Amino acid sequence: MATVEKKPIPLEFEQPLAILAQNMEALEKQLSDNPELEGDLERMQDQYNSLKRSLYSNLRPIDHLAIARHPQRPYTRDYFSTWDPGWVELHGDRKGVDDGAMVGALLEIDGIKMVAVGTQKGRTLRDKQHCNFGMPQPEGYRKALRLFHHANKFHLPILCLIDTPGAYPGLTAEEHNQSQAIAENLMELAGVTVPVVAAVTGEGGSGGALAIGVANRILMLEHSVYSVITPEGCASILWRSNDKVSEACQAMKMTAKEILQLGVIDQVISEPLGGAHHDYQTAAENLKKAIVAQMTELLKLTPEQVRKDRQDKFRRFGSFR
Amino acid sequence: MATVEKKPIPLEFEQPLAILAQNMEALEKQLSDNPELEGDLERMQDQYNSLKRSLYSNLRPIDHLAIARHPQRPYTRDYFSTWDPGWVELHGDRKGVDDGAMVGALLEIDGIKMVAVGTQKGRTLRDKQHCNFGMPQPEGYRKALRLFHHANKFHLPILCLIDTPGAYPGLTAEEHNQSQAIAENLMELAGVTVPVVAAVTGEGGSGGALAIGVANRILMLEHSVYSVITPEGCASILWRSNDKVSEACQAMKMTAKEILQLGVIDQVISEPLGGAHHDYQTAAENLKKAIVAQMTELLKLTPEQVRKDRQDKFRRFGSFR
Amino acid sequence: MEELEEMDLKDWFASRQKRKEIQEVIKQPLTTDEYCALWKQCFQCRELLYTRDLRTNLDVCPKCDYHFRVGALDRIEQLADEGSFDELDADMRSSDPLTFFDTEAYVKRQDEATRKSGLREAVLTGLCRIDGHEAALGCMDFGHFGGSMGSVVGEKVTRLTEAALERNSPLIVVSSSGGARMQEGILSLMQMAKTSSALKSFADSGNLYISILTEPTFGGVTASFAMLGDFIIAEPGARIGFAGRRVIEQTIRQKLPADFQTAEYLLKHGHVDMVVSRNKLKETLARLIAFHKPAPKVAAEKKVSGEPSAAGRT
Amino acid sequence: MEELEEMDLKDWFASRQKRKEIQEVIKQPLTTDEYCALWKQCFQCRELLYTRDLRTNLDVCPKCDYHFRVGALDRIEQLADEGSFDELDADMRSSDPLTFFDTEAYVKRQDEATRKSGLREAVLTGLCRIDGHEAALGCMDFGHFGGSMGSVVGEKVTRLTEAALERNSPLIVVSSSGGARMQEGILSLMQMAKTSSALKSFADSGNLYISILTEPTFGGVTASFAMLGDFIIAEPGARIGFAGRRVIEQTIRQKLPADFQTAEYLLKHGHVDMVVSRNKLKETLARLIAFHKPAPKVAAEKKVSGEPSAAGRT
Ligand SMILES: [Zn+2]
Ligand SMILES: [Zn+2]
Repeated sequence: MATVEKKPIPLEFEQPLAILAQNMEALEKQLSDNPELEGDLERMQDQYNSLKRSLYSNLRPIDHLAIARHPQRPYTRDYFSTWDPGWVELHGDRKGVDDGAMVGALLEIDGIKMVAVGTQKGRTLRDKQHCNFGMPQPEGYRKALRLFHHANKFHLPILCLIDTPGAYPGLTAEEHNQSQAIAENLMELAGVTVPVVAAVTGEGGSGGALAIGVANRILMLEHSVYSVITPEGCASILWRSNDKVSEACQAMKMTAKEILQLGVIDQVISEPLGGAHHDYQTAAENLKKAIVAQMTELLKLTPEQVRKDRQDKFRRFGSFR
Repeated sequence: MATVEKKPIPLEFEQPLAILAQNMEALEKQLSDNPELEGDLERMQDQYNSLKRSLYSNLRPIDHLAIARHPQRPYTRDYFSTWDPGWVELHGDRKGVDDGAMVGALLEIDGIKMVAVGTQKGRTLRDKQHCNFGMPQPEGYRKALRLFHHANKFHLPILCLIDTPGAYPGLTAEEHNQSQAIAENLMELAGVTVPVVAAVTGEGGSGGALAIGVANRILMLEHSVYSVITPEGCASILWRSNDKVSEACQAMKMTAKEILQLGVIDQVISEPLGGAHHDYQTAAENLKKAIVAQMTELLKLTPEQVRKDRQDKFRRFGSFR
Repeated sequence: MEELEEMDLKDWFASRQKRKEIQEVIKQPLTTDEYCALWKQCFQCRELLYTRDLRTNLDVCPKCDYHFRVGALDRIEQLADEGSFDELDADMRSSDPLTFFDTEAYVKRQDEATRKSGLREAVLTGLCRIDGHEAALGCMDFGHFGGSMGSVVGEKVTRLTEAALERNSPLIVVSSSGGARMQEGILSLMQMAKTSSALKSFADSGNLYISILTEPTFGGVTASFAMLGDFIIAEPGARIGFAGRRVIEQTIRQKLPADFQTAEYLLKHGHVDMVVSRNKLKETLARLIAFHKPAPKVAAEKKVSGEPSAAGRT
Repeated sequence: MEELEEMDLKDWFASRQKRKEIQEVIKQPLTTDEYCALWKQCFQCRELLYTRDLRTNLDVCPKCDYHFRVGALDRIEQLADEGSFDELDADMRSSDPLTFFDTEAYVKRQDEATRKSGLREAVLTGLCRIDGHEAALGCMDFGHFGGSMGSVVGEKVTRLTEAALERNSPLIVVSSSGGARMQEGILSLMQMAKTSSALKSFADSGNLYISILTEPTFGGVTASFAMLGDFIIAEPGARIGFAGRRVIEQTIRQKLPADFQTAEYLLKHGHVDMVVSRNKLKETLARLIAFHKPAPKVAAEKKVSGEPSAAGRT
């Protein structure tokens, strides 16, 4: 794995757990001098475990959002290099820009060769700036489109990893026609005749996520979120308040489980307890298994069938009377 | 016609003619007072006519170049609006730029509907700047490419008018991959299944001209030129001198007649005596007739035939042993 | 306007025509409300305009060419040949898949929107003729729920696309939208993909799609079907973009150019084929449709040569 | 080197091998010329390098990674499996379609170029194996007439493309060129279209084309086949562009960035897929070819389901 795994930074809702852990650590240090404390420690450990279980089994939507945005959450490059340490990176839109927020790759996973793209948030500050905090410019979507066409030409299936707050809302992004870049991807990805599997690994933010999300099968990691607008945006427009983010999260039904219930995605991939950042290997392994299983099924279809399967899937979305 | 036709500005090699014309004008003014000068005037007129004939029938390559570059030479917009006063202009590459050096259009000429593109030099200073003196940026070629694809989709034939010193050699042009823009046009234009007719109306400058010149039939106006490099560039590289432009013109064989002899183009279109700028209407009419005749023939071919015809044509170019 | 929901579109046009006639007959001193209904001030040049003149001029200020927003019904009247519009899916209405509630329930907001706009949803779709040419026409209405795209807008545009494909008709969509409808959550987002996917099949069929962008068109609508036209036409002065101006200013922390995201700015930056004044719009559409119409069979049969279909159309 | 013209490529490699062996046997005091042949100074870091070590390191400075220019013959040796290169069109030579004369006749310049480079033209093409994979390989040589593209370069690249298409082989072209060959006038220009047209048919066939850009690649070569690869790979430090640096500086009247038009600059601006060090080039090519190879028939037959060909390859 490219990134060193550090001790997970606790989130706000995990504070009680963190305090308990600190206390236990302090107690442990005194243990050699005061063996009689062993019973206390055991009780604390039980308390810790039960708190952990109850905490993680009663997560609010905004807690999922916090985990999805955790700064230590595994990113696209982490998954690629875990799955295929010799993965080949493909750069550029051929027209002036190599957008760091969109990573292109040739991957071989369990013997399946594929073209992969994914949004990348960046870990260090410099890295984050290079990746524009995971918000692609139009050129990033056009790089992805170039690779979709490459995949289609060479009959290679496509994998898309989604973890983005959304498409970048900037001056040049608008000038270079962000709308057109997204719209063209939606249209072209609908039309490819190779299997497409997408997975939301963190934030699935609006049209900027969907632009690499028109897939035959859509997976979401357990704590990832997917929404039509950021909860902050939703709160500020509908509640006219920045304090109502939790309400917005709740109202929009943006968690993996809820979106599965709405029939938009196909599978929720479980994460290690507390979130993928607690154990990259397990998270990557779980996701890989699901991707390989879905791809294997889709590879049995003819090119015409695989396109029809995808178009039919999206044709059904909607609720009206 | 959009542009007002002014009295033609004489070129350097036309100076003897201009002086003679001035003298005749002066003489004419004296004629009412001195009727005996009538004979002189007639002789001068004869002299003028014979000089004119000999001048225009013995043009050096550099003289053709001068006519091709004449500031009053009709440009793409002049032809479009003469042929189809209600022509519809199509703008933009859809990705951030509308390049003024490349004009896109829907035209209907003699009942034939077509998609047309053409380089545009600009008449006034402001206009020239907007058109970048007829030198397209990569985005200009991409606008043309978008329209080629449009034409192909809707089975409309393509007309390309060429009058450019070349693709723009600038910083952002390179950054935005001028090479790729030209190369992609060469490749895609080779592959369209609709008829393509190209006409060099002024300067056919290098790859920047060829990028809209991969046509089933290539026409050249009588005084237009077409070359692999500007004669100035050729002189400075091969002769290491800026004085050898005439020699370079001569050596490169860049006039319409010579290029016809080399088998690269299909037809030379005659211009009014002295050049197209002496009589827009006649120049436009001559060119139109040739375009319509060529299109009419090409429209009899099937899509496969028309593509093969074009690819076979270019496949033959070259001289080796 | 409650009864409007039970009325069909043709009745509505008819009754409006009747109302117009009545207005012209009765001449009595005006109340303030009536005065306000008769006169309108231009948002741009502040000129006081006689409402009826403004209507005759297709809601374009005759003094400064300011293009007022136009509702879906008026737009259809402006573009479709008289009496030719045959509405599709007139009864389709939003449901409430998320049982969404912010400071008010989504279902209540839907009713409010309908009361305000007189429409059931933010788009009207149907088959019509434009200067005699058959066409499938969709018109969005910003006055209904900010023209936002939920399941119904997505479904109606998709069905319209499918109807056009089935008939080999050109497809014309006039957009005006604030973006996706948040109250339908992820299902709203998916409408972007649904409409674009339908347009992919339509594009493959070789039929013509013209997208018309009007004041204002933003977000999920711009980033899907509105930007996918074979031709993209914008109305003068219309503001069009992906992200809103304020969001961008907050993000980049700098002032944006005054003409940012206007139709003219988009033209300069190559996003649209042309900016066309409203009073030239219908004739432009007719021209483009005619231009892209396959040659009639008779012309093909007249060909001397027995070779298969020509590569071009004359 | 006159006799070289009569030698075929395999003889040349064989005789070079012999020469190498002789050099290793004879140990005598060195003359100055011999000394210069044995040592070379790095253009970038100024390090004095032992020529044989430099060759072993594929003409890359072991100290600063500077990539020296590589001729076509050496390039083939570096990329093709030993003894696998089967040259095409070895005898093809330029004619003089314009009877071109500047300060000297074109035919004379051609002879000079051949004397200098030991090659007949600026590109060598042939069929070979790369790590066991069949491939069509073309290598340009800047040392011959500045790697300029005239009729022969265009024709050989076109025939190579056709040969690759016929065999369903991947196509690999290593470019190094100053641009079009002025001395063949408009016919040189047309080679851009000829090669690109052949590549269109090749692309339609679904076969793989990898373009490798090396120091320097400019003008008509960059603006045609060199920029049309399914993958485009540049060597570190290579300068690549359409217009030359000086022409641009004269046009825009401003200084250009120091790294302008370098491989790394192109990568940053999205022109190339990757920048690959010369000593990783062969394995990268082999990897890409293997990745894009259709699954062998046996694998397809092993499939349980009787459905037609899968949409993807495993
Ligand atoms: Zn006004
Ligand atoms: Zn060095």
